[in-house]
Amino acid sequence: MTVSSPSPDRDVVLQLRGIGKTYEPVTVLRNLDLDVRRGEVLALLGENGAGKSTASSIIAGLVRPTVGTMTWQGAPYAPASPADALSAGIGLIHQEMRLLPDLSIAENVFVGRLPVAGGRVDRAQMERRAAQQLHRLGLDVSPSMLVRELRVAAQQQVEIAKALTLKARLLIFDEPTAALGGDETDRLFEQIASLKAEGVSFIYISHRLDEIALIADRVAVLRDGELVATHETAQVPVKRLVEDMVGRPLDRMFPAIQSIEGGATRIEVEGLTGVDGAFSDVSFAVRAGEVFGIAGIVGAGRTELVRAIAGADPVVSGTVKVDGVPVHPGDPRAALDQGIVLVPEDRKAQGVLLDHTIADNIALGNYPRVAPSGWVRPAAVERFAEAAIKRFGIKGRGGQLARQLSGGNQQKVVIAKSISRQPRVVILDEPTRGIDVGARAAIYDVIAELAREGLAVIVVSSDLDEVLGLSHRIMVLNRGRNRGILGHEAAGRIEVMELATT
Amino acid sequence: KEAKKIGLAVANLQANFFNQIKQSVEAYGKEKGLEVITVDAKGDAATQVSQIQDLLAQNVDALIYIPAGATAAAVPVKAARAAGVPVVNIDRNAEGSPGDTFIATDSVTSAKQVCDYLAKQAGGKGEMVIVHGQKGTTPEVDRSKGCAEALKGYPDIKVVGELWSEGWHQDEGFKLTSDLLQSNPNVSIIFAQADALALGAAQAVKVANSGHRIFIGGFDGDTAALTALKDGVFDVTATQQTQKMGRLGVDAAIALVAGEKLPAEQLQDATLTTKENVDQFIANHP
Amino acid sequence: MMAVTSETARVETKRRRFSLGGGATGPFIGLIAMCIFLSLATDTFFSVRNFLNVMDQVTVIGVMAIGMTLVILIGGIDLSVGSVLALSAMVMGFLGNTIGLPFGVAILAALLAAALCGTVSGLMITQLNMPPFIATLAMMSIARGIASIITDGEQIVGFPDWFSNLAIIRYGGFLSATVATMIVLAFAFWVFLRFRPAGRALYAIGGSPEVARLAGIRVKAVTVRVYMVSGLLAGLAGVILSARLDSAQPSSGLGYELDTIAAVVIGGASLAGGVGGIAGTAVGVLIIGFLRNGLNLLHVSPFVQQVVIGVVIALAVAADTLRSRRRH
Amino acid sequence: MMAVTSETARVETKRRRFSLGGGATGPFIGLIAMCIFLSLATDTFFSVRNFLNVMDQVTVIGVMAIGMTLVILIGGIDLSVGSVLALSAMVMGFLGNTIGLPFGVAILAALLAAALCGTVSGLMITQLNMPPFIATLAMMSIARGIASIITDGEQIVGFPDWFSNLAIIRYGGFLSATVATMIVLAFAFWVFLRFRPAGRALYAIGGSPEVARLAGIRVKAVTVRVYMVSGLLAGLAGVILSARLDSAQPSSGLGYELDTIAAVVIGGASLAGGVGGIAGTAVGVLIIGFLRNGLNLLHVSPFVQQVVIGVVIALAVAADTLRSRRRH
Ligand SMILES: Nc1ncnc2c1ncn2[C@@H]1O[C@H](COP(=O)(O)OP(=O)(O)OP(=O)(O)O)[C@@H](O)[C@H]1O
Ligand SMILES: Nc1ncnc2c1ncn2[C@@H]1O[C@H](COP(=O)(O)OP(=O)(O)OP(=O)(O)O)[C@@H](O)[C@H]1O
Ligand SMILES: O[C@@H]1[C@H](O)[C@H](O)CO[C@H]1O
Ligand SMILES: [Mg+2]
Ligand SMILES: [Mg+2]
Repeated sequence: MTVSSPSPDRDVVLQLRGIGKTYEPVTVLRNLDLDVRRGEVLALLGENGAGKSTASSIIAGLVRPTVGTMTWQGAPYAPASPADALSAGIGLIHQEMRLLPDLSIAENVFVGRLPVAGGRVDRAQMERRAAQQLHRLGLDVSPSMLVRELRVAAQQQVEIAKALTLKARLLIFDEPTAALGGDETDRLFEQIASLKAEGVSFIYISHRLDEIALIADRVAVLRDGELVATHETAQVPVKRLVEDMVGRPLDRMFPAIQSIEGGATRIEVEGLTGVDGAFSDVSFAVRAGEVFGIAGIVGAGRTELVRAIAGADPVVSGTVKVDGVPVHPGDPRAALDQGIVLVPEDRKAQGVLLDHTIADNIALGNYPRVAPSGWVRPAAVERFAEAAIKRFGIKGRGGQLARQLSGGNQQKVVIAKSISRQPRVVILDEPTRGIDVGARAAIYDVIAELAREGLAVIVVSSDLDEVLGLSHRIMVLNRGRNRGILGHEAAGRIEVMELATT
Repeated sequence: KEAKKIGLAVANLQANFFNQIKQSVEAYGKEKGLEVITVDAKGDAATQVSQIQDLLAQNVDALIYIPAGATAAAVPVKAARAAGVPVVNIDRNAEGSPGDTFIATDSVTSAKQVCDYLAKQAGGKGEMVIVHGQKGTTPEVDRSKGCAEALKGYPDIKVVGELWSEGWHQDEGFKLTSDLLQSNPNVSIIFAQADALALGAAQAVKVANSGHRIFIGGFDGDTAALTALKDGVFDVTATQQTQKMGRLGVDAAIALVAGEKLPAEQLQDATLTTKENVDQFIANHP
Repeated sequence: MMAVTSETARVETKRRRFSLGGGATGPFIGLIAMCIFLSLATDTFFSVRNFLNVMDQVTVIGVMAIGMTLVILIGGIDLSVGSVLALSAMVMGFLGNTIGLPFGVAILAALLAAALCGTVSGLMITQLNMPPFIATLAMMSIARGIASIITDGEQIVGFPDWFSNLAIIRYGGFLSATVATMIVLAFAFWVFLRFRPAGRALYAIGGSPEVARLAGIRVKAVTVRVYMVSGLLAGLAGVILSARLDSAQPSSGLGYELDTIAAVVIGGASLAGGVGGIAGTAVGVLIIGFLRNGLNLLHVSPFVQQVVIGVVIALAVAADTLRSRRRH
Repeated sequence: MMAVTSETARVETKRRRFSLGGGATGPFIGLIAMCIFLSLATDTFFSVRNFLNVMDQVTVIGVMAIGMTLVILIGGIDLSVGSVLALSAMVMGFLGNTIGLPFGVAILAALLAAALCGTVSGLMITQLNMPPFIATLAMMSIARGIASIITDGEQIVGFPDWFSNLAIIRYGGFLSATVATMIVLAFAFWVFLRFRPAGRALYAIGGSPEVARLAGIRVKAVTVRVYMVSGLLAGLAGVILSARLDSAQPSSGLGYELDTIAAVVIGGASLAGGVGGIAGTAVGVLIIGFLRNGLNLLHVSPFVQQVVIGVVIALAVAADTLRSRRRH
């Protein structure tokens, strides 16, 4: 471990010295020294709330540091706005930033720097270039489509295309792959590699530690706002990275899969067919105590399926029964009343109230338990929230606004809120998106525990290892159809991918 | 030429005074076999210009015009002239570009009478406040002038507060008077320049419950106000001859279309109205 | 793994036990500063009598602002309140005076008509997917038109004594029935918004209708109910105004929508929804009420008053920013 | 694994090459339907003369609506336009008539004053972090007050002939100078919003100020400029109104803010920002203009007109929903 001291290294393009950030009264980043070299990918790791996004935002001019200095290509660098950073050649894909839903894909890619010809926006060029870049990332959609019509994964790809077309000298990717499937990730890495060869530098943030060895050249690890380790190579055992991040060794990732003798059928889905053919004729049943995985590639219709089961979207035909009782379709309230809860994929749009407190967020929908008398006492809300905060290790206080949490911690709030309902069926769509390894293990424990308590748990994940590691059985969805259900023993990466892609 | 269709452009039907004129014009027009097309500018001069354009587009034979807002806009008159349509102005006239004839009440004289009556009743002394109409409109200017003339004869009456309404509305009269009474608790005379304002003032006095007699005067002879006057809600008003003005307007329009010449101004009297003579106006509004 | 929790204590922020009045602190400071200034600058301002007067004066806007708070909390807006007020007043006056129904029945019918207007707005918004601005703008025009049609534009003067006394007699030398009504309503809705799950649901809807829906809140039904309540309270304001003026006219309440919205927003609510509360709205209503009253007491000319009102509103709201800027 | 990409093509949707008027289709259909109906129902509606009349009538609101479109696009609102209109008219009248400056100079000064008002609103919003609703509400009060103070509430009547002729003489029997100005401005801003990067930036800001900022757009500077333009255009509307009325008064433009906002929103813009455009606004302005004109031509009584206007506005906007509902 070398804490970097000012080095004469000519290759260093960006230098951070003593950078600190305080949101009164909390210090979220302190005395950070960091070097980024020309043409390298520097992985920036750390638990949720460690300060990774804060550091990135400072470099990209989005947030100003409380103390410290930076140099960029040898000159002092203190961006007052993202515009300054961009003109210096530094671009950022923000972990939480969304696109402009009412504008076209192409305009989103080129927002702020639309190509101009003869004084007019050169729409043809813009769409051509956007389409090219998106094609390279594996997304072939019309660039004139509105972004609001895209799913999360595709939006993330647009976001990436936006960064890749920047012609920046330093790109900061804050969890670019959190919403992506394996294929999309591979393509992104190809793009990064080729830009790297042109001398572009990257700061790469991810909670998918197995990616690090594939893409990074060096690793820096933050813990509680402080740099605790740097590795001159990315070929570091994942175990070691975890230890750096969490501060202690983590023995295992997945809990042992319990056998489920005699669990009665909890939820039964029969012939479910969605609107616009997103999925059709899907049937399966999940028993009490069972963890049921749904695998598939991006766009397979998994999200639409589980949303329909939870009543969030209408269905064309088919039934959902909980403990033998049919659920009225297309009504989230009806589904909830029968004990089905959904942890949605898109936490910002569907999961969390950003301008409300953590406590209010957790209490939302849990009032029958928080306030059994019908009277909401603030103290009871706080107590209820505090218990959930403890259980899920959320870094934050009940009275804090959700907006002020790091992305991963927001995700934990959403899970906490849903689980606190004491449901009978829990559906988790990409439950560990943006969640650090330590917390991820804890969430897996929670999932296993829920199953042990006799719930039916349905897990949708683009992280194949996650589905494989957790589930008793795995259903593979391909173009909206059930391509088969594999038992835990029979399911491996190869088997699943084969069903998913052919 | 014979008049068949006339346009009536009203300043704002939210004021009872104008509504009375409108009803009179419509009723009398019907009697005369005329089609009357009414438009309401809701107090906005620009809206009124548009509405008069619309009336002219329908080839009205004559226009009865009550200018909206504070500006006695000359433009509608010019537009009507250009279209060869004669114009009868009621209540307000455009400086520089008057209508072919102007029918109105002599506000200066009548306001003088009202204030004189108030002053006498109050024993020629005391504090007074004035609730004005919309600042800068002809009636506001004339009534202020008339009242001031009356007060010259009463040196012991002091005007301690004045506030302006924006739309001659009753709720404004109430609010403005409440505020005036708060800063001037000893007031014993209130002149409100229209009956709606006076009714509001009377209610404000009732609510303030100051314990001494306060004399209140209004202007117009609004339908509801006359009944209130009879009940002693307030003390004096000047009843304008709205019904007559409406009929005169129609007659003038017919005459102008027929090619007759009319006097430039036809000023009408308003009658000083108190509890004593109010009954006749309630039974039969002039 | 749970070692994290001890760490979270560091993040502790004492403020905001429960986000509610959100953003009303600045305006509250503004209100206090204004009152202190007016007390020193005039000898009439600081008195029980004047305070009671102002309470009387703000009752109508105050009652409407309660409904508007709910509407704005769910991210809506209600432009129709001024017109609905007029409609209610005219329905009451027409049925009670012109037709001669028992006055209590007339009042009930008026409130019903008002609640119906609100319900229709709510249905336009939820069933026809119209923006609240347009739906209630349409209702604003419709209700005003109907209010005028009822008596062909005539006002109605002179209600039963017991009725107009509601706004006049100060029981125990203190509160008139109308002011008491406003206070009771404000308190009831304060409790509702703060302590009832259904009240908290409004915050959630305003924060994000989609999140609220997925949390099991019937967003459409609640939305319709909120507009119904806003209409109902506007109708009640019409009844109160009629009692206070002892008359009803189709033009009453013109422009009140802006005053009402202003009071709510000055009180710290966000037009984007999800932020605000009755306490803040009360502050907003009082700022407007005291300001107008104070300027009259200071004998400020009406034109200058407008300038001053604009500046003070800006300052009262900016106070919050200036304060919070220091925090960052 | 690469098989996916062919699949995604399924998602392709042809419609909307470039979302602009967004949501204006319903209102456009409403406008056409209304015009057809009025042409059949009256013999005066469908004529060049009447069309030109309506163009005259909508000029003032039309010019203001252009500025309001920009403001609403970036997610703001400008309540001050009616007052700024009055201020501009009074400044012009005062300098030109009372002081006797050359009239061209008076006009320039008026526009400058108006642009200044807008700029101040913009600065309150960006520098003091005030909600646009409050900042422009304050400006609304301030500008109106100053407009009244200039002549102590008096009106100013009678401008040079060449000036009032701008609104009257129809060159080539067709367009008055004021109407031509509106059309040129509408076209220029249509081009700006559709084809210029700076125009597209407004959509980005309205969609999400944070995303726009991250993309290097100077959100605060642009915001101030947008409010400046809105002020400037409101000032121009004041000049046009003065020419049309051949007079200026401090009370003019009362309530125009609601008309203007309504026109923009009827035209499909979203008060949340990021959606809308000049084409839609033009539709909104014409709906309001033709509707009022048509009702007058139909001899609908003034009170009933209000009801009809409300219903038609609701229908025009709901048309969009009813149409799109079928799609789903
Ligand atoms: N505006 C703010 N006010 C208060 N605290 C904040 C604010 N923004 C961030 N924080 C806090 O700063 C800390 C660091 O947040 P940051 O987003 O940098 O974490 P991160 O390392 O990116 O985490 P994640 O992996 O979950 O994205 C968190 O504890 C967060 O709650
Ligand atoms: N990458 C993409 N390209 C094109 N369309 C997509 C893509 N991702 C999602 N979609 C759209 O979403 C529909 C189903 O996506 P859905 O999100 O339900 O699938 P998923 O398997 O959950 O994928 P994800 O991993 O993105 O959640 C597709 O039919 C398509 O309309
Ligand atoms: O003369 C009239 C009346 O007094 C009316 O109440 C308002 O407008 C004035 O012009
Ligand atoms: Mg982060
Ligand atoms: Mg999904």
